[in-house]
Amino acid sequence: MITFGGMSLIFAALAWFFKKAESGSRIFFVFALLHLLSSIMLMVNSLFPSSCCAAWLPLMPHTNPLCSYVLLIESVVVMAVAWYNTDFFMRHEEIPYRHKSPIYHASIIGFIGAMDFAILSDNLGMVWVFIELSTLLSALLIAHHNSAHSLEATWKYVFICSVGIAFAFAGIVFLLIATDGNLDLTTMQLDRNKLFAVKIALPFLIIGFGTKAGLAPVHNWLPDAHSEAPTPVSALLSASLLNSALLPIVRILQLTGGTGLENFASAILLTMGFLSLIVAAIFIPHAYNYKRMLAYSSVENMGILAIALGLNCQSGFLIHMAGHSFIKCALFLIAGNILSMYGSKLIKEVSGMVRIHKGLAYLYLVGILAIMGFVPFMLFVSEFVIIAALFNSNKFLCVLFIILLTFVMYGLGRNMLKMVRGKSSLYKSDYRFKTAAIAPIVILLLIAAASFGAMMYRGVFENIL
Amino acid sequence: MEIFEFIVTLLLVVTLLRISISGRLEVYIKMLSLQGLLLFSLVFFTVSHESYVTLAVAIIETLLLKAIFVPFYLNKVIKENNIKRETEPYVPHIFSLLMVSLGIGLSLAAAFYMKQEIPEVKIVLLGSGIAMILCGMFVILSRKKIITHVMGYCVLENGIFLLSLSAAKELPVIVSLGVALDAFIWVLLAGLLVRVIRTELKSQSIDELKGLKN
Amino acid sequence: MKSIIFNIVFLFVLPYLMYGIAKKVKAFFARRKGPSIWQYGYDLAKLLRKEEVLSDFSCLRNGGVLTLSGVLAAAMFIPQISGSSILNLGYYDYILFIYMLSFSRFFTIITAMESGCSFEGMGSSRELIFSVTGEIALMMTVASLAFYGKAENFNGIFNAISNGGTEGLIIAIIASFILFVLMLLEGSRMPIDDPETHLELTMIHEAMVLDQSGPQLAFMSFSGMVKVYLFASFIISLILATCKTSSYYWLFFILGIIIISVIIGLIESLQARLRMVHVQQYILFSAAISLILLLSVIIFKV
Amino acid sequence: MSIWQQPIQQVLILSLILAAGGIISAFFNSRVRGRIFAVIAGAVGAYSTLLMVLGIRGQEFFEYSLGSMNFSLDLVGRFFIATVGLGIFFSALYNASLSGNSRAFEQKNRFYYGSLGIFGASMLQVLLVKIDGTLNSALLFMSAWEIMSLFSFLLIICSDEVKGVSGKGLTYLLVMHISAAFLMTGFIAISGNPFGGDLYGFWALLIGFGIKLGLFPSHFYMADSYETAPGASAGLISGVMINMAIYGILRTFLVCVKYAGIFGYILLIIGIVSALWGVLSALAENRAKRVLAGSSMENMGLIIIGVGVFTIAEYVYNVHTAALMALAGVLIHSLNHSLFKAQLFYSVDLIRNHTGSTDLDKLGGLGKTFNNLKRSMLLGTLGISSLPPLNGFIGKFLLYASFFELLFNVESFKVALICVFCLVILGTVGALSLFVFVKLYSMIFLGAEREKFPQMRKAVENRLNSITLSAMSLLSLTIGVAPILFAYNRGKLTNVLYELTLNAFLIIGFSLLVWGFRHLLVKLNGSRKSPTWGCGYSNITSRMEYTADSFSLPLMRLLDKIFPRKENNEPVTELYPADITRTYEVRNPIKESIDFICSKFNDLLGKLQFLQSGLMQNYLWISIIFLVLAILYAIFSSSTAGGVK
Repeated sequence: MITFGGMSLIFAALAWFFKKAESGSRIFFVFALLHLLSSIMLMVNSLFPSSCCAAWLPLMPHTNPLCSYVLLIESVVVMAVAWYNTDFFMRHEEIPYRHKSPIYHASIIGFIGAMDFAILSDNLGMVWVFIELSTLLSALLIAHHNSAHSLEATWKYVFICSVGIAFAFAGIVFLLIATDGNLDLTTMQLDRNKLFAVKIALPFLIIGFGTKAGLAPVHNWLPDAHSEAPTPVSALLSASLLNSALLPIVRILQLTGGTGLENFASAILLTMGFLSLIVAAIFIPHAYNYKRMLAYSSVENMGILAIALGLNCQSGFLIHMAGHSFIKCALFLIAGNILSMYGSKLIKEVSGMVRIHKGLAYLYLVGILAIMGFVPFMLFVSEFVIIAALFNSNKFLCVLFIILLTFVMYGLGRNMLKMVRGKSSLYKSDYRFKTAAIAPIVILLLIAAASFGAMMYRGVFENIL
Repeated sequence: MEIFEFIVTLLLVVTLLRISISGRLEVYIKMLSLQGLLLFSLVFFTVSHESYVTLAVAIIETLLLKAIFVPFYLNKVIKENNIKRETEPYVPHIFSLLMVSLGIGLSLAAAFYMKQEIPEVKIVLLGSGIAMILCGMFVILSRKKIITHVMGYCVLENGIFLLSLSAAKELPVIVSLGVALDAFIWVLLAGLLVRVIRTELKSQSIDELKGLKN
Repeated sequence: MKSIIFNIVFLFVLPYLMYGIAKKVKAFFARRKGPSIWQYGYDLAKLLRKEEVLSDFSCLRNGGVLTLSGVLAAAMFIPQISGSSILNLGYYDYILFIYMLSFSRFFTIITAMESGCSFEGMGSSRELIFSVTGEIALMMTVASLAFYGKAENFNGIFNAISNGGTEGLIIAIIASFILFVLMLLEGSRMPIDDPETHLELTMIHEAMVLDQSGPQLAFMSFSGMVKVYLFASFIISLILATCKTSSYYWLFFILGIIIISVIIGLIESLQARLRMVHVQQYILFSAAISLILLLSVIIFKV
Repeated sequence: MSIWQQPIQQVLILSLILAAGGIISAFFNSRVRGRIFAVIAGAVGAYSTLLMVLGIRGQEFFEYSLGSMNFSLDLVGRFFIATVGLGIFFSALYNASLSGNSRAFEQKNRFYYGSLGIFGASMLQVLLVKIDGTLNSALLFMSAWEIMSLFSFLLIICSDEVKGVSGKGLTYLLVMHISAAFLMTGFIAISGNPFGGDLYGFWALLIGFGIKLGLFPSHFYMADSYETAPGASAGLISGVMINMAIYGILRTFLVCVKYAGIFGYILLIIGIVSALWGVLSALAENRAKRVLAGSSMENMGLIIIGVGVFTIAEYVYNVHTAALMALAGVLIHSLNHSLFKAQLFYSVDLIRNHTGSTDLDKLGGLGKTFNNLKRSMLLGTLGISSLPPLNGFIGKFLLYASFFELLFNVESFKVALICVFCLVILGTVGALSLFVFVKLYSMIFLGAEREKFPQMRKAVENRLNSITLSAMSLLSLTIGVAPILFAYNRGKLTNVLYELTLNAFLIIGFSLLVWGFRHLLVKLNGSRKSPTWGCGYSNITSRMEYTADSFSLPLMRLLDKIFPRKENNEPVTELYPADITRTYEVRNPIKESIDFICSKFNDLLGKLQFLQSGLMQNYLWISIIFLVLAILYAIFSSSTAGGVK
């Protein structure tokens, strides 16, 4: 944990120091590379404790596989975003903001460092502190363009998330009472007779961290923040920040395993999951802005993750989290390319992409089909597993789940076809994208497809971790 | 020590009532600094400090941060952006007073209800902590100017700090230091945002911040 | 081998003989002498010698050929004059019989539509609609007869009826009534369609051959005659199966053919044509009777 | 055993070759690409038919497992592999023959070949997966199934129709998703105890496969999606992909026997209703592709009747001869159906390319310009209306035979009534399909030209597509004439098939005989052409010809309630209007009601937009209310000491 923290602090300072945009993005790229390497080593270390890298990482304590899994997903996403970022500031619409590049790069590296701490640290208090810190740092990023809309989005993002997290702290306090003072997640023990305090703490914790994870009744900041932020930031936000906010809930649920409280916790999670599916079903078909549509699809997928948690279906949860992060990050990067090509975020003004830039149009088609949960990608496997779990527990919920998924699919499909087909609203432009803009998307989709193949080969229904 | 705690929490509740009545920003800031002082006194006298480090952290957090720095910074922000003094609430003051007192009554009742369930919690502190949280939320929800939202959030922070005191279990030093650091950065960021919103959107109230709807 | 030659010879003689007898009966009722019973044969021979005139629009010139070949193939399965069919196949030859008839119907309509004139279109659309309702009746009858005798081919059916006693008699009578109606439908005889009418708007079968000439016309009219002959032989074999005549079978068969053509002639001279809507009801009436036949078979059998 | 004894590996390699071929051929220009992929697909098609023919000899059952994925192959699988192989080959060959130089055509062609290869590969995968009731096999089957329906969606999307493609494509995708959802829940339900399986599992699987087949209640999407799909892919989807659902039903019913008995009767009922509805809707339609879509529904209804008879004969009364006949009928009919349905779609598409419309009221008299097409389509029409010499008759005859077998061997009142009733339905559906396809054929090729098409070029047919279409019709003729190759030593089935071969030779012999006789007479007396006589009309114009609508009007008037017709004709304004166009189209009441429900639901959701109101205070209010509710729930539920559910 110290290596990650130290690394992010040094690189943040470096980025702050260099004024030019190219150097800032290059530093960020190097940081991402190191981050990926160390998280791979951490993952190997946590799965096979006595392996070779243990010697390499003296400062790396042995963490449980779940946290290193989430960290690995986050570092892959960071790598893709960093590679995309190298070309981001060279684009024509980013020229007026080049002077803000040092703040931008410093806060993005700090933001990633805060997320690493939030994922890795064992003490629930520290997890809370770093999630609060990541909120504040990402607020700076969202306000990067400081247009009217992005400022409003930042204000709402900061405010709703801080209020939510304050409630989470109240939950931690109640939890403190139950575990008489010990907040270390790995060694925490809930004694039997103080269950009532835990029962009061759970709603606070789940709804507190749920606001940060974008679950339904408290999700309203997510569409504004993710659609107004610059492309790399919105990709990072929706691919890794939501997962890191969901992680504490998972670890707390692992604690309440035996105490007969899990029905209560799963009841809340299931309601929040289905509420977010309903919200997505309401807003996606009527979305007027494709980045907002993608943000609502993040709300939907977080809802599916909450349902998987509520059903305690572990393999479905893990596959879906990874699948959603990779594909959603790829989709937001594609949306960034569309924005820089068409210059407008409205679905009405973007049409006939097939005629303008065939490669991007096919990528967008494949990306939307992937997020819908079609086959060659991971989400199909996880949805199958979750439907299997749902079917065994409660048939009515399973039917509701499928109907809501169909509505979301209808909305995504309709908007995507409107943008891809038809006469092009743009004059004949020979818009050329650099490799840095296209390569990360292709690699992310390939990872999703490859892991689908691995799932198929390995068979999903034996337990994984 | 029981009586001292009781008096301090009583004073805290009075500051809450004062905030809910007044419409002027200076009163809000004064009340915030008063709350910081009271919290400092509570921490300083009641909690038994084994090592000097926890005592130093407590002092920094309550006295320096909540009592001195935050009111000073808020004053500076109000003067720079020459924000009008009026807080233009959605509902008349009498109604907000009624609501806050109802909140206080409810939270104390809830605290007593929880007495049988969790014996070793300081009930009075718990009740007033919940009351401060409710009042902070009410201030955010019922005022139009965004600077009052910042102050409402600070009241909420104080309420949560009081709640952690009521648990009578000492938070680890790093965690309380982290909480203080977060509150500090939060206020700085809020001030920065208020100034930027003022320059970009030329407004101070929430009405201009309604653009993003479906 | 002798019975096969016997069958084929009479196959090419009896059909136009039936039409001739019917014409003779009509003449008798109109108190005039009427043409000789072999007149239709002479017409066919005349047509075969004439030059063939095709319309400009025609592109498939062999419609008539395939119609006749379909009907001749259907003739292979029905037991005719010699008591047994020419090609007695073992399994479900009644289904083959039905589908050969629809094969020839397919090509009559193709040749009709080729000429591109509105009367042919009208005739073929009517022909198709009536054949759909006719198909219901035919299939129901064949299925119930087969179910009665648990027979996989025509001979099986007739053997079952012959040793079925009174049950067999009742079934044979009901079935022959339905088949008589279907015969009139296939050959487009009087109650369904007037062969001698000159009003194109009312024609069904004649409208389809309006534009044919020479050998094609001969083939198509001869195939109409053969269809009537086949259904007649089906009825007669049913009736003869009930009264166990073994010797002189062919004599009784020819007698039956004459009686049926006399009945056709009687109907044509005594009854006017049904209106177009009533024709459909008439055929559905026969389908209803076939339903009664089925129920009776089930009562006897199960 | 070496690779050659292992048919499953061979088929896996075949599917890899197909997928790779599709992707590689996408990189060449359109002229070369078509031929390359056609050659690859040809090899795959030939090999798969070889597999089927060899397979008929032996009844072996092959197993193979790769990691956790286990595959299996038996006779039923081989038939469908042959269908896929042939279908892909002919579709590729036909598409290679299309020529176009516009940029859009180039792009579409590249997209088409890419997805065609993977489409074929996914269908082969679907056939290989071993369905043994475990969740893993269900997941593998569903993933192959989803790839297939996804690529069929892509094949539909790359159509050159002007408007409405995205809407219809999207409806198709959503319907496929719903069917996949049913299949998923069905598999999960029967995966509980594979050979028992509760009733819900059966119903879900039946509905899932039924939606894919386009059986009665879920047929509304078929006409639209087949009309927008480009000719080559419409033929492929309606010919080959639908059979996968047949394979699915057969495979799942072979695995779970407990409820198979009851489901036999349900299948019969659904089969009858969809066969009748399909043929009547084909009769009502007046656009060629919609007619073919209706006839797909009809043929699938017939095959489902066959499957129903098979389940009843096998699991309820175990009359093995009837079951064998029914299974043979189902397999042969699905193979034949894919052949002549694809051929008809390609011919209609060829006409559409040259005349620009598939509306039967506009086409007519094309027999002269499309010489080869006229002959091959005649054979195709004979096949689809299942008349003797062609292969359609074989499948239908076996269905008849299985009903008769069942009728003779079972002594129960109920079965006798059902069998005779089904026989009558088969007969009427046969007569009606004759009606439909005579109308289709005569409206396109025969009579006079109803409308002049300016852009119709004289040199209409190039050599390749006439070869493709005549090859398909000759293949179906050979299957029709020699069904004996299907019967190895199958007892009664062999005799029946031997009899069918004899019957086919009979009809061909008679035709040649009479044709020779006519040829002799024409040589003697000569033959000449003159304008149509038409009972004394001075000059027959094409406007006097019988149109498609009037051809089927008498029967359609009876069914006005089921197939209402919407007359959209312009209001007459002047006293003597120059020319009034009266067009009508057949309304599909089920589709309209579903669209109505969906739009109502959409507006309802639209009204809920106010939730994202933009004002931050509202959001905070919602979160506080939810928090308070959760805590109250926590307090009140605590009295039950944790047991909440």
